[in-house]
Amino acid sequence: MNGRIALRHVSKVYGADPRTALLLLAQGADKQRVQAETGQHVGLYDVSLSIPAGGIYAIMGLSGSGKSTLVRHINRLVEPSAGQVLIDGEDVLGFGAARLRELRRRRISMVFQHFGLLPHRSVLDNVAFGRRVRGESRRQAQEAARGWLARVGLSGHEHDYPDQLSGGMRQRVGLARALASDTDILLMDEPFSALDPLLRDDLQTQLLALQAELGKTIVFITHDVEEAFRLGQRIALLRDGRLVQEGEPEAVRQAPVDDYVARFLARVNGGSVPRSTGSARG
Amino acid sequence: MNGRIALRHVSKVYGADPRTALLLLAQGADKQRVQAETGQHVGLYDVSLSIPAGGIYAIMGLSGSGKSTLVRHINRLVEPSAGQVLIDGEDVLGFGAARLRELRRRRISMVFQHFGLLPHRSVLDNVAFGRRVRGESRRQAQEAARGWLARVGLSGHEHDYPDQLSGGMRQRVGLARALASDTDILLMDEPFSALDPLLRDDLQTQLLALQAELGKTIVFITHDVEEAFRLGQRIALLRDGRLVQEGEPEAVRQAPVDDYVARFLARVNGGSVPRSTGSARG
Amino acid sequence: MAFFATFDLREPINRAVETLVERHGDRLHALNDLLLQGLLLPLERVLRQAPPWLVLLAVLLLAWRATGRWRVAATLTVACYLIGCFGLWDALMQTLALVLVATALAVLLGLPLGIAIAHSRRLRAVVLPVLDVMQTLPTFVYLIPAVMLFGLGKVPAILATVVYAICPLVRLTDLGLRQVDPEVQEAARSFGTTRWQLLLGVQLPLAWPSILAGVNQTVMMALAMVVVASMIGARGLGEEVLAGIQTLDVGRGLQAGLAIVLLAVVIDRVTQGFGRGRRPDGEPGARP
Amino acid sequence: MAFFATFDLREPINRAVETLVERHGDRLHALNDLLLQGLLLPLERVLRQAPPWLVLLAVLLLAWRATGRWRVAATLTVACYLIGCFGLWDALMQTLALVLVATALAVLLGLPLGIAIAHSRRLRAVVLPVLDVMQTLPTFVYLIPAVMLFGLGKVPAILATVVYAICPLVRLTDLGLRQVDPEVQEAARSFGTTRWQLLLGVQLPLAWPSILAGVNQTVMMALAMVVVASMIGARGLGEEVLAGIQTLDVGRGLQAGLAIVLLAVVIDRVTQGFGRGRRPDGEPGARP
Amino acid sequence: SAASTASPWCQSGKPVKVAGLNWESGELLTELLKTVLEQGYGCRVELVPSTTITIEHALAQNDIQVVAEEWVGRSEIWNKAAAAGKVKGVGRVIVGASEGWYVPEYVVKGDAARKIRPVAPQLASVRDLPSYKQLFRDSEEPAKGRFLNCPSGWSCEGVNSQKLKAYGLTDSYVNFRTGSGAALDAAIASAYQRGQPVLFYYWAPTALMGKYRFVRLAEPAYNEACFATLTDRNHPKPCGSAAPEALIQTGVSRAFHDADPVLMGFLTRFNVPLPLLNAALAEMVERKDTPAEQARRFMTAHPEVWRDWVPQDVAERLGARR
Ligand SMILES: Nc1ncnc2c1ncn2[C@@H]1O[C@H](COP(=O)(O)OP(=O)(O)OP(=O)(O)O)[C@@H](O)[C@H]1O
Ligand SMILES: Nc1ncnc2c1ncn2[C@@H]1O[C@H](COP(=O)(O)OP(=O)(O)OP(=O)(O)O)[C@@H](O)[C@H]1O
Ligand SMILES: [Mg+2]
Ligand SMILES: [Mg+2]
Repeated sequence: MNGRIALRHVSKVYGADPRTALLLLAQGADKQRVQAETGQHVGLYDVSLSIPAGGIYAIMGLSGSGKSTLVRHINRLVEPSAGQVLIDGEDVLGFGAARLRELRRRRISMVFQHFGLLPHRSVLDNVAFGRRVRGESRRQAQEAARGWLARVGLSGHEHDYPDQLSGGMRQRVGLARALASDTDILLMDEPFSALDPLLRDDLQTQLLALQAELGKTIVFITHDVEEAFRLGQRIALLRDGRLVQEGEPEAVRQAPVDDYVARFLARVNGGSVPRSTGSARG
Repeated sequence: MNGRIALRHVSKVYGADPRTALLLLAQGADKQRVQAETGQHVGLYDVSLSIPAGGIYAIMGLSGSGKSTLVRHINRLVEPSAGQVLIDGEDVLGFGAARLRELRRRRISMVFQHFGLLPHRSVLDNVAFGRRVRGESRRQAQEAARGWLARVGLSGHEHDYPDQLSGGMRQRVGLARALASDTDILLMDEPFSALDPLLRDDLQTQLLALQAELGKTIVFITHDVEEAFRLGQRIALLRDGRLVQEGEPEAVRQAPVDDYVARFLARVNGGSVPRSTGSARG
Repeated sequence: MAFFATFDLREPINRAVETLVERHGDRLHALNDLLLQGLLLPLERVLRQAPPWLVLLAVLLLAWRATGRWRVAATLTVACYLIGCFGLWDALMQTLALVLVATALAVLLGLPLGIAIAHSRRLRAVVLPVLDVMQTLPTFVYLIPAVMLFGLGKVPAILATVVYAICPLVRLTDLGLRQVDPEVQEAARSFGTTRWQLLLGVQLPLAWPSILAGVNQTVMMALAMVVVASMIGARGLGEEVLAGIQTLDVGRGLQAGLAIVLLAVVIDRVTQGFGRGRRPDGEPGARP
Repeated sequence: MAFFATFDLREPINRAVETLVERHGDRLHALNDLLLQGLLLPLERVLRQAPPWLVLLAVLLLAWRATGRWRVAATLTVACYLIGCFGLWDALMQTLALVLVATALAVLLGLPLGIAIAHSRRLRAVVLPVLDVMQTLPTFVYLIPAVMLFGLGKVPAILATVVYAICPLVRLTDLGLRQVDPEVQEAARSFGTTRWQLLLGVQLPLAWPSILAGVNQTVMMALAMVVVASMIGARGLGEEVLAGIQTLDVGRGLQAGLAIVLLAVVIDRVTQGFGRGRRPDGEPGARP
Repeated sequence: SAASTASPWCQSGKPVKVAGLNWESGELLTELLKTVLEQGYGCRVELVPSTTITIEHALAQNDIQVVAEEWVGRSEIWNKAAAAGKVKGVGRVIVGASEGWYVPEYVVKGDAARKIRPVAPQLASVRDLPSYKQLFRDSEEPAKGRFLNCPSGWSCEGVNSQKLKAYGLTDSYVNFRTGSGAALDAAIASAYQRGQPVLFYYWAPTALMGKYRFVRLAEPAYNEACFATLTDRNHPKPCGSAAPEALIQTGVSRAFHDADPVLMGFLTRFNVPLPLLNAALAEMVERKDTPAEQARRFMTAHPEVWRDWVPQDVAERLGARR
């Protein structure tokens, strides 16, 4: 099965000497042991998955399980320590600087978990950034930006600077910036986490409409299980850098591969979330 | 009614000349008009509320409605443009530097929406920070810090630096830092927004236990209506810098003062969230 | 001391300089003349022949454009007028021409060099020690060979000034660029910026406060070199200072020294003013 | 030029200096003696009388403690040994004593001043122009009056060096502190830090890269002043340079100049090494 | 005739580059020279400011053509260049210059007006110096006295160092090299203004000599053989001798010298009698005039001096401008 985006045995170790870490992992060591023994952090280990074209693909998992690391591989903001990343069948890792740039300019845009706004530019210029980068005229880019700012509810804040905005407002600027680029792949790293329910609901609806209308491929990280089920045509679950389960929401819900997945999805299963005993583990 | 913490007619305008903005507001202008006419941002306008001792007080509201601004008034990180802030009946604004410091050291600690971690210190030192500031020995402070790190699931990451952590892990460091201070007032600005459901659930449970055990007063900002209802003994709703409704969750649910509140709480009312027409408003 | 092996570079160096002068002296003298006739003298002529009120008016307008505040612009203009009152107008114009050219060269060379070493570890490992040498090798030491090679006058003076004044700019450009928040850079790169777009649109604006501090230091050092320049035949305010010192006329030296300070302040405020952008709400913002 | 009102400061300045010398010259000369006997000469004596191998060993250990790398430490020690091979060991020790005292003074005064102006707009408005003057007023101009007031030799040389070398440190400390992320500072303040705790625990560590750049520039400038210091009779490497220049012995001047450069590099690497903290994972981190 | 008084160099349109000296007598003589060249010979004159060493070097390279006041034989650079035939000294622009070891007059005779008692009434010769070492105490080595020498690199520095040996003063005096002429001047002026004793090397004509009253210490009379031991820096057993009278000429570059016999004729006769020069310098310092102003006054006041320098027709031209 080869989708729009495919990861093949991707591993990522943060640190100076990934090879020893990979060796340890191959011997069955887990993330905690690798960190204890080598001082390096495992971001992902041996993840293979395929994201079909034209749909919303939801990624969930514990905090620190490697979700952000995973999506960063898709536009190659992170170089994998091992494995391949394919987009439309082409290995992104083989791209030269120019092709990679084209990929990022026209085909993939991203919403960052920590927003990544440009502090020295006004809200309007932040949102217009993607279009300006690919060479559009200032007027044209700003026009598009204004439209998207209105859709995320920030009309009137065009000339503010990021440090003058509330957390949710900053998040929406990041969102508008990615949407304004109008690419057909969207990587969204917890894009609604700082938003109130009304706005979140509104934006979920818009996103669904956008996807349906333009057939965009959206990779969507979220901690909100309901959101994942509402938006996702497929769902992937990560744990400690490994892919635990992946499939259609209904299938996952009905046949969780293990207790972890079951507990994770408890909320949408109608049951109350079982109390974990002792302390949480990240 | 005088609670542990009380705000009296507090207004906050961000900008060089708050007085003209306050005049406009007094004449009935809204936040948008003030911004359009004076270029200044209204954070809060004429908010009065009283937070009872020993309970969790949940604050909700649209993105940009002034929640973060409100809690910052309590430990006076923000000076109000008008109004009073009382803690245990004393006006915080009248405190000299020394008393304010004592207040922040021993009685109030805060979890920041954007974490506010010290990038040059290890996770352990970040968490021990509050205790070190008030003069505890390094060993003692670090011991307490280790305990809290374990409780938020970050054992093993003591010697990492913030830039090596995932978003949710950073949030937990901020959380542990505030909890490690062991003050009886806790200001928590969306403390669980970046966490997965399992961890969030675990931490909610811990927070409830902590509150019940030690009778802490907790001001809790959240966008998750269910969370607010699960944790909050009282709930306040803000909109565009004004306090819209305030009271016990049950009372608010049964008698929302307006359509805005009703829609906001739709989720816990069992009904599905009504679709808003057109675009969202911040 | 028997503890040290003896080891003498003096003779080889002397011989090397001598051969250099013999072989290339004429050509370099010609180069000197070229630069002089082509660049420096025309500028100097314009400045010296323009009526003082015109120059003052130019200062006023420029300072106003740069700082946006009439009060500051007027003060700077008065400072220049004051130098005229000291009877040093002509010397001022000569020094101004020299310093303008030297500063411009230092910025034109220093900024790209700083950018280059911020992006390449290897280049930095080579350039930083060279900067150490340029900044601490006593000016005199290379000034004399420079005079032998280029002849007396303004061109070697400018060279020496540039060599000395370029260092802080290179260092602070490098520092500023390396301190730019990696998360912001990553976000920008995710939109497919070219290196160039990233540099102009993100890195330079965010490093701008450091770079401006570097430009400030460059201007300061260029003016600190004015006296040294006059030791190898560049006329102007430095000459006055030297003459004041030699004749123990402290007042004459100090007055000319003050004129140099005033000139430094004027150039500094104008460059800093042009460098600093302004946010519409009055808070200072950076601009590339 | 009739356009300019004439306006002469020379006479008043000269008279002022003369009265100053007559009234306070003796007392200031006595102060000079005191500093000399109390501080500088003992240090110089220790350095000059210690056997060279001991000094080299100290350099080796210090450089190793600072940089944590034997290779670098060995290179720096060899650099010092090389100066000895040039036959300049004694001059080196004299210059070292001078530069150490001057740099230490510059850092001890400059850092607090930089911190102070970062925290007070009003103070900054006063101090920055003074720094402009200190940096651009030609050294000679105040050196000669300093000689008249304090006498010839090392003390006025140190004063002049401090005046010149302190400026970049003050400026860069100020810049670094003002660039510290306000959100981080706010978070720290929310725990009730005193100004002092905030400064030492948050602001200084985060401004540290800028401050280190300032210290680097201070060291560079202190060494650039060595030759100037020797112009008022401070002995050491600078004197060698001067003598080389005066006799057109380019080799002699350049060799002594190289010794100054090597000394600059050694002092710079050691101070930067001590300033730079290290994160356990090998990434550089700041430390206060 | 007109032909014999027209300067070939200036006729060819080339400017005469003259060293801009920066001590008083140098400044004044340069201005006088410039006046004659410009107004008498119609030359284009450019002043090039610089320090002594660069001047001498530039002269050797013909980067500049004239140095008004050159103390011949005092610098390594000049000696080398002269030996190589690149530079020439012409005329005797100053005659009767003196140099030696000095103390302020009040040290020996006191100064009633300034209420200074004579602290060393017996001090007359360099031989007396050892017993006065406490008077000239060195602050860095308080057990010794301090002798202010020339800056290292000046030829007088070597001579004075040898003299310290020759006069047996190495144990009682520190050989303090002042680093620069300006520092030497400042140290002397400061001591003088404070009425403090100070021992130093100095020379005339200089403004300081005109301004202050110094006493020259007696030395053994000039002796060629002994002086040779003084100029040899490494001679182990130098014997004392006063300096011979300094040779002060106008320095010209070889190219200029060969190209322009007419101007050489002028420079050969270019001279200002010492008393007149001292008076003019004192006046200049006193009135705080620029050298140019002082030169103008001199030209007006002393036509008898400059008429001797130049042929009749040039003198006429110069006179017409007065
Ligand atoms: N430093 C500032 N300068 C100017 N305006 C500000 C500043 N901080 C906040 N504001 C403005 O004040 C208003 C309230 O901001 P606040 O951060 O309190 O919102 P919030 O309720 O916390 O929103 P969110 O849920 O998005 O975090 C916003 O309109 C914002 O633009
Ligand atoms: N720059 C880095 N250096 C070192 N370790 C890193 C770095 N970035 C991430 N990691 C590590 O990689 C692991 C996965 O991080 P990642 O950010 O992908 O998690 P996540 O699933 O996005 O978590 P969250 O939901 O909290 O955002 C974590 O253990 C983290 O410590
Ligand atoms: Mg993440
Ligand atoms: Mg907020």
